[in-house]
Formats: sequence, structure tokens, C-alpha cells
Amino acid sequence: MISNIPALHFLIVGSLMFFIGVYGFLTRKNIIAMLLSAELMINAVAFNFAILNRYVFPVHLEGYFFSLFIIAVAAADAAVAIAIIINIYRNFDTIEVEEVDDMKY
Amino acid sequence: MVSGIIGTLVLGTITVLSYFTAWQYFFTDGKVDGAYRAITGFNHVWLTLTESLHIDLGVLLDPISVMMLLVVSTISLMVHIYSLGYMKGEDGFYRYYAFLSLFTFSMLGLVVATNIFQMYIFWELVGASSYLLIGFYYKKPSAVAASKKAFIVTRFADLGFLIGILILSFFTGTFDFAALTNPSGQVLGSIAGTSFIGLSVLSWSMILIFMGGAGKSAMFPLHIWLPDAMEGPTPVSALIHAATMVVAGVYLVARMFPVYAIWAPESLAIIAFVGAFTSLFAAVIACTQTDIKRILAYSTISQIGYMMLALGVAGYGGEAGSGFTASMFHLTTHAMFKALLFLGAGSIIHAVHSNEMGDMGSLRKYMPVTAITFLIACLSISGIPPFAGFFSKDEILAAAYTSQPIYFWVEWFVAGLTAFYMFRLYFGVFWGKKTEYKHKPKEAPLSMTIPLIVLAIGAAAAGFIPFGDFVSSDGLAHEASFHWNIASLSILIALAGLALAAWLYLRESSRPEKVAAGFKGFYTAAYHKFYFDELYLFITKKIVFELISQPLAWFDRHIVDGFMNLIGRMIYRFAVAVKRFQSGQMQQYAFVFVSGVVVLALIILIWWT
Amino acid sequence: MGLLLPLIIVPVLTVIVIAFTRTQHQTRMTAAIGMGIQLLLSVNLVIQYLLERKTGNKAEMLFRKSWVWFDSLNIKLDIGVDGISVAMILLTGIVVFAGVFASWKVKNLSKEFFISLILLATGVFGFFITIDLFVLFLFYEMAVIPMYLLIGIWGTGPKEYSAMKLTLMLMAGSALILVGILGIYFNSAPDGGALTYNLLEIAKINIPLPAQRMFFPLTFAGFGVLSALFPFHTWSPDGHASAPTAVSMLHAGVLMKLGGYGCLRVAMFLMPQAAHEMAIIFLVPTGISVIYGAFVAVSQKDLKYINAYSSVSHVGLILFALLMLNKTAITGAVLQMVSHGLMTALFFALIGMIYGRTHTRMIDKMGGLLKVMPFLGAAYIIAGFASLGLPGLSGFVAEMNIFVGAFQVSDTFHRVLTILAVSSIVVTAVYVLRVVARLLLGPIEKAEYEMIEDGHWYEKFSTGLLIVAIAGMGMIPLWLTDMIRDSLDPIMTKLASSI
Amino acid sequence: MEQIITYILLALMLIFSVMTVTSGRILRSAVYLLTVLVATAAIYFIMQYQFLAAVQITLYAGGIVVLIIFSILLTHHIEHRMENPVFWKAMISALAALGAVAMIAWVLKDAQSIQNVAGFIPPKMEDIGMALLSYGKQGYVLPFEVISVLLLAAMIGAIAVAKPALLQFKNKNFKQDDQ
Repeated sequence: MISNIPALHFLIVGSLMFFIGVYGFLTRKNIIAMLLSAELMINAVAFNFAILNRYVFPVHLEGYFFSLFIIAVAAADAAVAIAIIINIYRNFDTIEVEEVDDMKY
Repeated sequence: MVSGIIGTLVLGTITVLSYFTAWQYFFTDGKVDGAYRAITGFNHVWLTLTESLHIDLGVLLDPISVMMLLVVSTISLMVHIYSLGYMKGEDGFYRYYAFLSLFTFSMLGLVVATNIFQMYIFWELVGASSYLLIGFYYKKPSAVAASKKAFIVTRFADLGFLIGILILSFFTGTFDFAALTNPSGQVLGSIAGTSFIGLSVLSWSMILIFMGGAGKSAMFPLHIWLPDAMEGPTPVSALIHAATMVVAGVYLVARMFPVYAIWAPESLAIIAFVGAFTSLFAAVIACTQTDIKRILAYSTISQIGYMMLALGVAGYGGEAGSGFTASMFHLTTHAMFKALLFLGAGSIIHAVHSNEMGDMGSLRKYMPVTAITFLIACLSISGIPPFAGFFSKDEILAAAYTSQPIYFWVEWFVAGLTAFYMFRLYFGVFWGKKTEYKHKPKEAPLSMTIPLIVLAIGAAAAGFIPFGDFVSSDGLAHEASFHWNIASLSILIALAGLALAAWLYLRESSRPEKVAAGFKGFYTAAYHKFYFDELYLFITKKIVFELISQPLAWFDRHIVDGFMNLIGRMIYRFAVAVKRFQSGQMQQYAFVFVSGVVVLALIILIWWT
Repeated sequence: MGLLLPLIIVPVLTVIVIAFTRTQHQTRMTAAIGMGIQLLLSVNLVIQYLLERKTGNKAEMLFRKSWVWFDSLNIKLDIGVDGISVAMILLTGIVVFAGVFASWKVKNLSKEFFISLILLATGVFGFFITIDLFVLFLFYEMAVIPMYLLIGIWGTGPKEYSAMKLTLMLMAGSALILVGILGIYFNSAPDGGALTYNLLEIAKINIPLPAQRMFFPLTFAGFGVLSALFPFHTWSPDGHASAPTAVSMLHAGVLMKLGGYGCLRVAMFLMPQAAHEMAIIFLVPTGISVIYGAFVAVSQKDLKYINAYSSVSHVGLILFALLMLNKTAITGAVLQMVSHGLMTALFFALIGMIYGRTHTRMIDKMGGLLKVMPFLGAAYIIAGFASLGLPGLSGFVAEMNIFVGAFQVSDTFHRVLTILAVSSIVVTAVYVLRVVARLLLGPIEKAEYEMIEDGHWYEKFSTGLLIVAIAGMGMIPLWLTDMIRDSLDPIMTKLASSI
Repeated sequence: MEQIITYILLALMLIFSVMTVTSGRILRSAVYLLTVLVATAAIYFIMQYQFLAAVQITLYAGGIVVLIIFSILLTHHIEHRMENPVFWKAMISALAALGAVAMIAWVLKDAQSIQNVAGFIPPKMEDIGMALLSYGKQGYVLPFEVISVLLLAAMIGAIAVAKPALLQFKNKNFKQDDQ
């Protein structure tokens, strides 16, 4: 049964996943790869919410719904992000993030 | 033309009123217990300064102000009439009369001032009207420069005047002449006691006030503006730069005379010295000039030096005060004959269209009235009896002799110089070489000759006025004693000067050149007015303009403003440096964001635990 | 409505009406009418003020009205005037009215020009009538900001640079003022109770000395920047040189006076002990301003630069006189504000007109203009005479009050400074006459100047109005000086009580 | 048994997370991410959060990843290899991430005490549905509505952004400027 596993282990995995996402976000040059990293982070957060809800407030559903909404928001932002990426690709002929710096200064 | 007639008529009225006032004052109202008292006609507060100090405007009548009223209005009337002819057809005729009236107004205001600040106000106004009149021919650069010079030099002198007034009023708490010049007044006691760098504060203030007078009266070393002021129309020179405004300095000293004589004798000594030196200095220069108006200008400076000297050697009251009377007497006679000389010179210039003696000669044949009146004036100024100048000059010499014999000998010598340069002028213009004129010179019209004749009568007869009965330092009648020894000495040297001039200039000859060559270095220096213009030019142009003003301007633009711009530029540089953070590299932002969050979170955690 | 509120409402209404006008002619007529009404209101205010005083009303401020604005911070629209503000309001009324006529021919965006100009005037009027520090500051900013647009858009030469410099330096000054005002506000109730911005309320208590020492220099320097206090004067030459005519007139004529007025009303009135302590420190830069401005003006070639430096010198004299801390000198300072306002407005108006005809402001390229434009030339000479303090014109009255007042302070330091300041009158004469000689007198420099016309009716009206005001003040000064002297009593009492 | 599977799943999540951010081929990255998401969903199943798991799989693993893969195919050649990150950049990023991990670890040392609270009832579908539509306590109708509006907006926004021709300003001057 899941109760045999301490919550800490899940939380560690969730947090590590989050910071792996951060690492990816900081190092990847490709915007889509950055988006993937961002998805990792979002997933990690949703995961932590679900775990904490399961362990700490098993009779309530706050964390549960939070995860649910996070997934919904992630869907929305992925849709917009991909639209932007496609537009960038159309305008710059690249999706290398370092070359998209028209907004500087 | 209408403007001239209006101005002349108004001034005629004023002259009549002045004579009426004088009559009333001297023979009816003025005398109480044998002494002339000061009458304050009215006195109205014009401006309140402190609790005790306020500037009043009013009318003060006492012997010297009434005397000055007569002089100013008479000469001014003559000049107004004369100008109707002289200025006929000039551009800006109405402007000329407007300025002339402004000047007369200011001068009369100055004369009747009840307090020293009113005097300062009108003092400035005569300065301004003098500026306007010297620069009347404003299209001529030399006239413009002369007017500017006159104003600035006198303004500089007025600075001293103003500071003197400030010092005096601070210690006495009043501007009022009545309080200041009261011989038994207590207001001056404290200030006479306070000393500052060796002299009492009162002496300092009186010296500074004299500086104002010296500026206006063209005393050495502030004399340089007066010869240049001859760029103005000649009647203006007659009115302002010979008869009235330039004696304002003498009038100022005379007005403050009790203060000088009783409380500040040191400053009086300075006045005497300046007067004596100026008279000698200017007379020497006058001997070498060739522009007839400039000769007259230096002559004026020299004669005013006489007046200053007379005041400087005088004391308060009684016999010692004879210098005061002499000074005022000479002021009056000088006004007559010097105005006459200038108007005569104007008449000559009007006929010949030149100021240079070299262009003139034998004019007596063409202009008899001018020649005769001019001769009278020359005799008068040279001190030949029985013309007016003789009597007044004699009194001055006598006063100098009783007080400081050294000044007597200086002035005696100057009297000889005076006779010499005046007759040099007279012979050079009316006798001398026969000159061919392009236009035959004509005698001036009636409007110009009438004033000449009137003034000639004055210059001839004014000496018989028993002046001491009316004007004296303490208001008591003072009978001038006649000194036969001094009179004969002065007649002697005057005749000597006359003879020398006749020998040199009566007929055309090469003698003048030989004499000039004999005094070569000295002659050249005097011809160049002892290089004072150059010196002042050096001070103003090289020192004030190029060594103070321009470096300051540079300093302002490059250091002060440069500093302000530097601040601006530094902020800009900083902004440029800072904007590099805004690189457009999203990952860089994210990195900063993440590390920022980490650092902040760490800080909070550490702070909490 | 009272007498004071219309002074703010009329300009605002004028601005609104101008916004709906269509042609240039309508615009300027509206502006002229609006400002004409404003001038009449100002004159009426003076008359009413004098009558009210005659009835024996001894209140510090007359015609008080008050509306709560921000209750929680105790900010009120609190208006009232004393003799000093009445004098300044009259000055502003005259200068603005003349300024409208001086900018009669503004072609480019004339509507926007007049809107900004009148907004600026609104700020100035508001500044002079409020006695609430916060609202005072608000109006102050309102007067300073339009300046940027006016110079930046309608200026000449390096106008963007000048406008930027002027605005930034003045903003730096107003930052200091804001700090000072807030400092006063938070110390306005040292014994507990409600904090207040009201000048008169604050004057009743004593701000604690340490606070005074801290905020007096800030406030004084802040207002000093606007009054071109050395070394913060460098915005003035550039700003004036680039500004259009009416703006120069208003700026040098009125806006620079806001500084002196603020120094007196806010810094010295509310913090008298610090004023006594620090007067000596601030006297030095003001004394320098007086002499330095005059000397720098001597070697300038651009007419507007000459006048800007001359303003530095003359306005320096205002601050100099204020710091003498006696009644005569302060009266002189206020008189000098009025006098300098009028004559410098006249100067700038004339310079604008001359520039419009010769298309140059360099004096060595001009000459003999008196021949072709006698009216404007004569007006210039009169302005010059006023500037060098000729009796009968306004400058003399003010300067004599200042000099006599300054001379009453009897220690050597003040004496030396006073004598230095007095000697500026000679330098003033030098540069004024130099300009007059180069510009107006002498032979005509260029053939095309022969074709120059004398002033048009609106130019003559504008200059004539200012000349009448200058001469009026110079010849009959007593009503004005008495009005100012009487109003100085509370300030003097406050200053005297703190020794 | 469940325990072992859970640990295996956790391990998979970690490993594939790392591979997601390090893989040189973008398409593979996406597939690794898919694995992570599916593993997460599996853990949700184990925790008896069936509905959440279902949403995770359909929306996340199904919707988003497919979307991403499409966009990858639109913008990349299939053979495209991404260059490796610059070394120092990777190090700095790793350092920042590790710092954050350390910080979290510090926080998590308190989380050891989190014990399984008793009384868990697996959420039923109708409870979830009721909660989403109710507005009292424990009701989520407002966020639900907000999310639906957001999704709509995102959808329209995505279309608008990705198809600029739809909204492009049809102005002659504008075009002239372009040329």
C-alpha cells in the first residue's frame, strides 16, 4: 500500500523533477526544448500538490483540484506557447532562443 | 519747430519764476536776523526705507540753491533759444527738445533737493539725460562711444557716492540736509568718532561722496569723459558740460560744506588737492589741443578745479568761509562765460562746419557779433578786469593765499595758462591765417546771436554783483575784501599769457611749431592728454573685459555648466551600462530570476531560523 | 467665489475655450480676452486688498477660503493673500497679458502654444494664492512642467537640449523642495496633534531646531535653483536662449520669482532659526551670483544670453536681500521681484521682436536699429535704464531698498558683500550700454535692415503696457512698498522671535 | 509489490526527466517527457486518484505532448540534432538548480514528520463533479469557469498568434512601408 512509502520520497522526486526542469529551461537553446522543461516543472508542481493532498488532507480535495487546474492551465499555456513558437519560426526562421533578442534594450 | 517753441516758452516761464523766487528769497523771505536761512518749500515722503530713513522729494531754498536756480534756468533758457537756430532742420529736433527739457527738469530737481537721496536720484537722472544728449547723433560711432564712456565713468563715481550715502545714513539715520548740515547738529558726532583705517568713518563717507562729485565734475582722474562728451550738439555742451551739470559736483560739496568743514577736514584737504591738481593738469592739456570744443572742455575742467580748490581751502563761517563764497561766485561767472564760449564755438562750427582750429582763421571779418562776444568771454575767463572772471578768480586766489600759499602759486600759474590757451583759441580762430572757405561763413541768425549778447552782458558785468552779501558758508553776509597785491599779480600773469598767445598766434607764423618742438616730449604727452584715455582703455578692455569677463564667461560655460552636463552625462553613461542587463536573452533573465529567488529564499530562511 | 478663486478658474476656462477654437485668430483673441480678464481681476484684487487694509483688517492673509481636499493627510485648497502675493499676482497678470500679445504671431500649433502658456500661468497664479504647502507645490510643478513643452516645441536653436536641461535642473530643485515640504509637514506638530500643511498654522509653532537645520537648506536651495542661484544657474542662459519670446518673458519675469517667493514664504518664514544660522552660508553664493552674472553678461554676444546672465545677477540680488533678514532688505527683495519681472519681460519681448526682424540675436551683427524702429529701440533703452537702476523706473526703488537694507547689517562680512553687490550697478551699466550702443546706435550694419518695420500694434501694446508698469512703479512706489512692508510684519516677527 | 512499482516509477520519472533536458534530439526529448508524464499518471493511479490520472494522460500526455510533437515536426527536420549547451552556462545553471535543491532539501528535512493521515476515501467521480459545480464551501465553480474562459482565450489567442494572416492589417500604406 502507498502508505508504506514516506511522503518525503515523493516530495524529493517532485522537487528534483522541478529543478531538472529549471536546469533544462536555463540551458536549452531550442525554444521547444525549453517548453518541454517548463512542462516538467509544471508537472512537478502538480505532482507535489497531489501527493501532499493525499498524505496530509486525505478527506479533502484542495490539492487534487489544484493539480487538476494546473493541468488545465498547462494545456492553455502550451497552446499559446506553441502558437508563439510557430510565429517566431515564421518570422525569424529559427527557434534558437539566443537569436530571438529583438526586445533587448 | 513747434516742440522747440513749446520747450522754450515753458522754460521762459520757469526762468521768470526762478527770478521771482530769487527776488522773494534774497530780499523778502530769506533773511532772518541778518542770516539767510534754509526754507523747505514742501517735503513729501516718496519712499520709506527703514523706520528712520525715508527718501523725500521736496524743495529746499537757501542761498546756493536759489543761486543755482538762477544759473540753471538762465543758461538753459539761453540754450533753448539758441538751439532754435542751431538745431534747425536737424533729424530728431523734437527728440532734442524733449531731452533738453528732461535735463533741465533733472537739474532743477537736483538743485532744490532737500535731502541727499533726492540729490542722488536727480544726479542719476542728469547723468542719463547727459547720456542721451551726448549720444544725440547716434549714427556717429564716436558720439555713441562718448556717451557710453560718460555714463559709465560717472556711474562708477556714483557708486562711491551711493556707498558714501549708505555709510552716512547708517550712522546718522537721516538723509536730510537740514539735519546733516546743521553746524551744531548732534547726528554727526558718533560717526566722526568712529575710525576706520586711519580716518574717521565720516571722512571716508565724505570722501566717497566727493568721489561722486568728482565724477560728475570731471575731476582728475575721472575727467576723461568730459572732452569726449563734446561729441554732443554744441548747445548741449554749453548747457550740460560747461555751465550746469558739471558743476553739480561743486554744488554737492558746497551743499555738504558744513559737514566737510566742521567734521571732516581731512576730506576737504583731499578736495583741495584734487581741485588744484586738476586745474593745472587740464590747463596744460588745453594748451595743446586743436579741436576748439576740446580746448573749451579742458578749460572747463580746469575752471571747475578752481572751484573745488576754493571749497577745499575754505573753512566754515566768517573770513575763513570766503573760499566758499568765491567758489560759488566763480561757479556763477563761469557758467556765464563758459556758456558764452561754447555757444560762440557753436556759432563758429555752424558757420564753418568743422571743429578743428586748423580750418579756421580770420573769422572776425565774417562773424562780428560772435567775435566780439567771444572776446568778452575770453577776457572774462582770463581774469582781465573789469570782466566777471576777474573778480571771482581773484577771490579764489585770495582765499587760497590766506589758507595754503602753495595752492595760490599753482593757481596763479594756471591763471596764466588760462589766458594763454584762451587767447590762443581766440587768435587762432578769429585772427591768424587767412583761410579760404568753400562756403563763405555767415553770421549766425538772430536766435543764436541774441543769447550770445545776453550772456556777454552777463560775462562782462556779473562781477559787480556783491556776491558775498548773498552767498556765504554760514548764511551771514560776508564782505569780500579786495586784495590789491593778489589782483595785480593775477592781472600781470593774465596779461603775460595774453601777450604770449598774441606773439604766437596773432599772425600766421612758424613760432608755435618752434615752441612745441622746444618742449617736445612734454608737448606730445600733453597733446595725447597724458595717455589717460589709453590707460582707461587698457583697464576696461584688457583687464575688465579680457581678464575678468571673458574668463568668467568661459568658466561659466565650461566649468560650471560643464559640471552640470557632466552629471547628466554620467547618468546617461550609467544608464547605458545598466541597459546591458536587458540583453534580450530570455534564459539570462530566467537565470537571474531563479538565482534571485534562491538567494531571497535563503535569506528569509536564515533570517527565520 | 470670492476674489481669489477666479484667478485660477479664469485661466482654466480660457484653456478649455481655446481647446475648441478653430483658427489662429480665434485662439489668440480668446487668450487675449481671458488674460485681459485676468489682468483686470488682478488689478481689482490690488484695489480690494488696499481698501480692505484701509478698513483696519489686520489679518495676516485676507480673502481666506478653504476647501478640504485630502482629509486623511490634511491637505486643503486653502487660499488667501497678503501684500506680497498681491504684488506678485499683479506682476503675473501684467506679464502674462503682455506675453499673449508678444506671441501674437505664433504660427506653428498656436492653439497648443497658448494652452501650455496659460496652463503655466495658472500654475503661477495658484502658487501665489495658496497657503497650503502641498497645493503650493502642486501649482509649482504645474508651472514648471509646461515649460518643457513650450521650449522643446516652439523654441529655437538647440531647443531639445535646453528644454531638457532646464526641466531636469528645475525638477532636481523641486525634488529638494518636496523633501523640504514633507519635512516641514512631519514636524508641523511637535507637541502632538494633527499634522498640517497650512503655512499659517505651521508658523504658529516652532519646528524643532534639528529639523530646521535639515530642511531649511533643502528648501532654500530647491527654490534657489529656480532663482538661478549660483552654481545652479546654468539652465537659465540656455533655457532663455532657446525659449520662444513669451516663454522667456514668463519664465524670467514670473517663474524665477517663484523661487524667491518660496524662499521667503516657505523656507525663511517657517524655519527662522535655521535661516538665522545659515544665512551666512547662503549669502556667499547669492553674492557671487550678483557680481558674477553681471561680469559674465559683459562679454556675451547673444542678446538672450546677456539678458539671462543679467537675470542671474538681478535675481541673485533678490536672494541676497532676503538673506539680510531685515525688513528693508526683504521689502527690496519683493520689489526687485516685481521690478525685475517687469523689465526682464520687456527685455525678452523686445529681443523677440528684434529677432523676428533681423533673424539674428548676435549683437555684433546688428547696429543702428534705432533709426529703423524708433519705438522698439526707445523701449529697449528704457528697459536698459530700468535695468541699471535709473531713478524714476522700477529698478531704482527696489535696489535702493535692498542696498540700504543690506547696509543696516553691520558686521564686516555683510558690509563687504553689500559693497560688492552695490558695485554690480556699474557693471550693469557697462553691459546695458554696450548692448544699446552695439544694437541700436551707430550706423546701420546691413542694407537689408533698412527695410525693417517698427512695431505693430500688438507689439507696441505689449511693450507699452510693460513700460507703463515700470514707470508707474518707479515714480509712485509708496503704495507698493507700504503694501509689502505691512505684510512683512508677521514674517519679521517670526524672524525676530527666533534670535 | 505496489511499493516496488512505485519506486520504479519514481526512478523512471527522475531518469527520464534528466534525459528530457539533456537529450540531443528534440523529438526524443518529447518522448521522454511523455514517459515522465505517463509515469506520473501511474503514480496517481496508485494513489487512487483515478480521475486525475485520467486527466493527466488525456490532457497532458495526450494533448500537450502531441501538440509539442506537431510543432517540432513543423519546425525541425527529423534528423536535427541540437547542439550541446555551452559548458560554463550549463555549470552555472546546474549550480543555480543545485542551490535551489539544497534549499528545498533544507525545507524537506522537516517533511520527514509528514505521516499518512488516516481516513482516506478515494474520491468518487460524482463528488468531483459536484465540487466542480458547487459554489459553497469546497465548491470550485469559480475557478472552473475561469479555467474554461482561459482555455477559450488561449485557444483563440493561439489561433490569432499562429495565423497572422487572419488579423494582418490590410492597409496600403502599411504594405508600402513593408516593401
